[in-house]
Amino acid sequence: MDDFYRELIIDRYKNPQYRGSLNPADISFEDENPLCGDHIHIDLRVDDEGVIREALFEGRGCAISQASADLLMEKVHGMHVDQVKRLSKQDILEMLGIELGPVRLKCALLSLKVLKAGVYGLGEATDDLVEE
Amino acid sequence: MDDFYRELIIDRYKNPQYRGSLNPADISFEDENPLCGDHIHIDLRVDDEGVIREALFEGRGCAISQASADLLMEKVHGMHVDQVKRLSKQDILEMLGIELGPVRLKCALLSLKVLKAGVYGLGEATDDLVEE
Amino acid sequence: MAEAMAELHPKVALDVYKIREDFPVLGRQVRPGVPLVYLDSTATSQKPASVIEAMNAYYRQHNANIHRGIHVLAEEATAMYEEAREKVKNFIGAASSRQIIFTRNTTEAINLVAYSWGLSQLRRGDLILLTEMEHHSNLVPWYLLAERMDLRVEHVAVTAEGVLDENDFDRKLAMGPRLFAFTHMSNVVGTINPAKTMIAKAHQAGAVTLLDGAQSVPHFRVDVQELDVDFLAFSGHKMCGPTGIGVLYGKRELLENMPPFLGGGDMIKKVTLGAFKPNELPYKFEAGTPAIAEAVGLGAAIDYLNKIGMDVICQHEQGLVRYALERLREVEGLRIFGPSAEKKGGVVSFLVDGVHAHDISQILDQYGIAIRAGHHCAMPLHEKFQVPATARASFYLYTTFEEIDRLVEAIYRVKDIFGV
Amino acid sequence: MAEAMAELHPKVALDVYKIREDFPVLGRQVRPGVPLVYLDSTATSQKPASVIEAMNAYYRQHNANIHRGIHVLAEEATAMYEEAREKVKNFIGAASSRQIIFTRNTTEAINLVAYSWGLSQLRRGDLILLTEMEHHSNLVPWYLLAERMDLRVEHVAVTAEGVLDENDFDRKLAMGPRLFAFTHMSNVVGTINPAKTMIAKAHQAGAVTLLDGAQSVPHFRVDVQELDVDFLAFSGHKMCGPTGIGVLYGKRELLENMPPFLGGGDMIKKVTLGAFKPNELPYKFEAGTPAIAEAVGLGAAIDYLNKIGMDVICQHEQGLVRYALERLREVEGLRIFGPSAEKKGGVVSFLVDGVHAHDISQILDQYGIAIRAGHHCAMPLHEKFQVPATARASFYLYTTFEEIDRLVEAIYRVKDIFGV
Ligand SMILES: Cc1ncc(COP(=O)(O)O)c(C=O)c1O
Ligand SMILES: Cc1ncc(COP(=O)(O)O)c(C=O)c1O
Repeated sequence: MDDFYRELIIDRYKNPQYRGSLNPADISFEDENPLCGDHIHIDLRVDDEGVIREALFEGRGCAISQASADLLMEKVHGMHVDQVKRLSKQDILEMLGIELGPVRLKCALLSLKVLKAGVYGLGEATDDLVEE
Repeated sequence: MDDFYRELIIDRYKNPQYRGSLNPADISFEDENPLCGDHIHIDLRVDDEGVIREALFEGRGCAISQASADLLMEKVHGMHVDQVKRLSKQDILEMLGIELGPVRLKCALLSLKVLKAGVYGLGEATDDLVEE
Repeated sequence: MAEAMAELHPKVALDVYKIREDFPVLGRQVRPGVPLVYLDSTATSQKPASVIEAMNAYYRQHNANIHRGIHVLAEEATAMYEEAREKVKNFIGAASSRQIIFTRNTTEAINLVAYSWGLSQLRRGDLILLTEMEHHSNLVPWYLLAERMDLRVEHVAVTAEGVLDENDFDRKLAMGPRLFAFTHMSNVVGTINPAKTMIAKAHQAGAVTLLDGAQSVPHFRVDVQELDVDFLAFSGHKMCGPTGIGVLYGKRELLENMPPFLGGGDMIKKVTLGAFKPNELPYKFEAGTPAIAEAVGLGAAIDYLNKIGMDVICQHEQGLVRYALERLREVEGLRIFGPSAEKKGGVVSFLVDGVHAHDISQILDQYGIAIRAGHHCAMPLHEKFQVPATARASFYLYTTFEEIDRLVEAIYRVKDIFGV
Repeated sequence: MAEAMAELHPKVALDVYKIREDFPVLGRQVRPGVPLVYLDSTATSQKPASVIEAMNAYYRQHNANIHRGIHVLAEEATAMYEEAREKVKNFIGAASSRQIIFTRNTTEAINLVAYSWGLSQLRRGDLILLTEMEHHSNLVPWYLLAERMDLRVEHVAVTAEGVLDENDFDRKLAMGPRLFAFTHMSNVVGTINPAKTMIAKAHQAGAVTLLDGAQSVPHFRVDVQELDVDFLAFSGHKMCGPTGIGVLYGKRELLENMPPFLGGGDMIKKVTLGAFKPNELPYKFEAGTPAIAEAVGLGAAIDYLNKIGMDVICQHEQGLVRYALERLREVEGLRIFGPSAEKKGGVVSFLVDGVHAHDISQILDQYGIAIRAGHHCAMPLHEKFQVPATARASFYLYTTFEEIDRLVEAIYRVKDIFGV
């Protein structure tokens, strides 16, 4: 079971590396999972080529949602926004290195949902963004 | 099974003894079972003592409903209306000499329901009149 | 009889005797020495052991409330429930499982549309078009709505043969109905309506369409995208599934724009004091703890039907109804309601001159034969035929040709007893 | 532990180990070597074999559609369905089985009242009084109705302790609500509200009362005539019964005067083209083929509960909750929501400082312990407590004191893992 709450997750939850906000930011978006109150806000700086130069998040919620956001911010540094659009559920699961039931999946995918909604410039984040 | 459709019932269905109408009648009432279209109309002549002197029915429907009505008219001839008010489901079943499931019970009890609603002077016949 | 059968129905590919072994109740004697002849599948179908077992397994190993739990049981139960939805989606050819809403039965599915779509989309004076052959479940919800909203209601006429009157349909479509709700197959006379053509016509006339699939989905392949139907309603219990579960399918855009019907747990995203935000499809329409075990059972029923094959089932029933009509036509004084075999499914309604339907059914029951007698929840159609009640024998994949022979023999006994 | 237990709860008369043998799922290992510790009965209860078997017997021997059939199966199925209604009637002390309406669940029962009684009896500007501790199922139906009819809604405040604020109740009753709908027992903090007194007060203020019995009827004796309540709603699946069945009880006069809710088969006496006449109670409110097997299962659940005895069950749970509170209070950094044991039923909601409820539940699951984490369909109450989610352990007749020990041990593991 300690497999599950791998040290990585607990560590990133307790000592996040990419917590913070950007002002001004090129892209900002936020959403919450009303089921459990998980909340994620994301700020991005994107250069003229469309490459993400800075990515920070603020949020509250469970270890999975917060660690997932922190790891995702790390991952997208230096990524092109078009690459971000192609990120999937699978990428997040690999990043976390764990298996998750449907409820926890929502926690894990919240930050990706917020990120994609921001990058696509949508008015609202929907589950379809991160479903297969 | 011929127990069930005892000759009595088929006979009274095909050759009713108390079919007809009274004009004038002291008490008239009618009702139907919408489930199957069974319909019974009853006319009674009642003397000053409250004794039923004549009882006739008109109707259409299944053998059980019609035979039951015919037998009931026979039974109440000479009965006091107060006795009629005390007639129950059990009396009808004994009169018919058969056992009946819930649907057929409604057929068998329609004439009693109509009779009692008439004798009580009710506006509407309800199942409560013939339920235990 | 077996030879005559084979001759009459050379294409029958279904091993009915093997299938019967799957249905525990079919081994029953209703009285000592009197085996059950179940000819009442239109009212409700029997259930194969696999369906009963699927629900047992759910209760014995996985039972939990769904959607919000983070424990093994809750995750398993949720997966089983959603897998059932997926099976339903595939069974009727829907584009997405978000379009599959679980209800209690056909009746609730139609009421959902009446309350949610109807109350929000219709306006005073709008016309709803129904038909004279509808089950009460596809009449009363609209009458209730019409009363509440002051709508007009028209009915496509049924001919003496028991099919919809095409000219009358055209005439009534020309009146510009907002909704055309009709049955795919009559539960009284078995008529199968040409749904695809009728839906296309109704769409041309600007109507939204609702198909009552209570009798079609269990008996032949129904593909919502091929039909292009807007709403489809059906019941699990008529298709080898359990009681307590039904389905509403709807086109995505319609469903998205409809307000919630029942309020409560699961159908919301968020609730604050005095306000709420509805959930996404299909959950928006599934308030409270759903019929979880029953969904699982319905999924198992779909697996079972798929294993046999809907086309094979349909063919078997076609054979049965052809044979039944042929045998019943021999009986003097027996009146059959409804069209000839090629226009209908496995349902035969009839009357014997001089005998009430109730009496037929009662005497048949003495021989173990279960049929229905009454108005079959279609009083307007019976009014049309000017009879208060009919006797109805109906068939399914487990019905044998011998059972039809038994039916006919018993009808002769009815005639004897009544001397007609 | 066993001695401590006996000391703490000398009156416990229920043989929980024997009872556990009646529940197949309780023998399950959720992972190899990890037995299930099911502490989620507030979400849904587990089912004894007798309930599962009663439904099996129905499907394997009697299955038929009810009320209109004249054959053995139909008569048996009808009798079984109506017998279940009779059992429900006796279980809650109703005067007549006509007052027992079968629904899918508590949620549908409440919606039925909102649509039928609400739409017909309330007028624009009327006040509905709820409480801050309601389940969404007793909030959203009223919010939907309020929106449709332009009603006002007020909520009786909950104190920091998690009980209803009496003064606020009096204040809000003085505003003259037409309806007071409230829960008998909170599904989050377990608070048991003094229903009888509150109903009497509400009646004095002229309000009709609806009691959400989803958590009370399964756990202690509820007598509708003693309470003098106008409507009572509850679910089968929380009281050892199957999914897909719930109950609405109502006072006869109220039910008689209410218009139909869902339209369709069975709820009518007569249908002609364009019009219908509703059936008598309770059928007026049961449209379409009901959840027959599920009613039979609920009947078997009531038999089971009666056999054990509701008072014994209640006492057992009282013992469990006292013990659980005691043990949990030992845990540093653990916050318990809700009142002390004598004011509540077998539900404990809590949080561990620095750990989200989801994470608690996930780690507990690794030890086979099934609890709920989230808002438990009571977001407004969580808003009041200013937490987005809580972890909830809940008990029933099959819960052991050892299971509570396991819960506490696993919570210590959570603290280890999170270093709190
Ligand atoms: C207090 C309360 N009310 C209502 C409900 C809703 O019950 P159901 O989902 O069975 O309709 C629940 C169940 O979670 C509950 O605990
Ligand atoms: C054509 C048709 N529509 C609707 C229904 C109603 O189905 P349910 O009672 O399952 O809601 C039936 C079932 O008798 C039917 O045959």
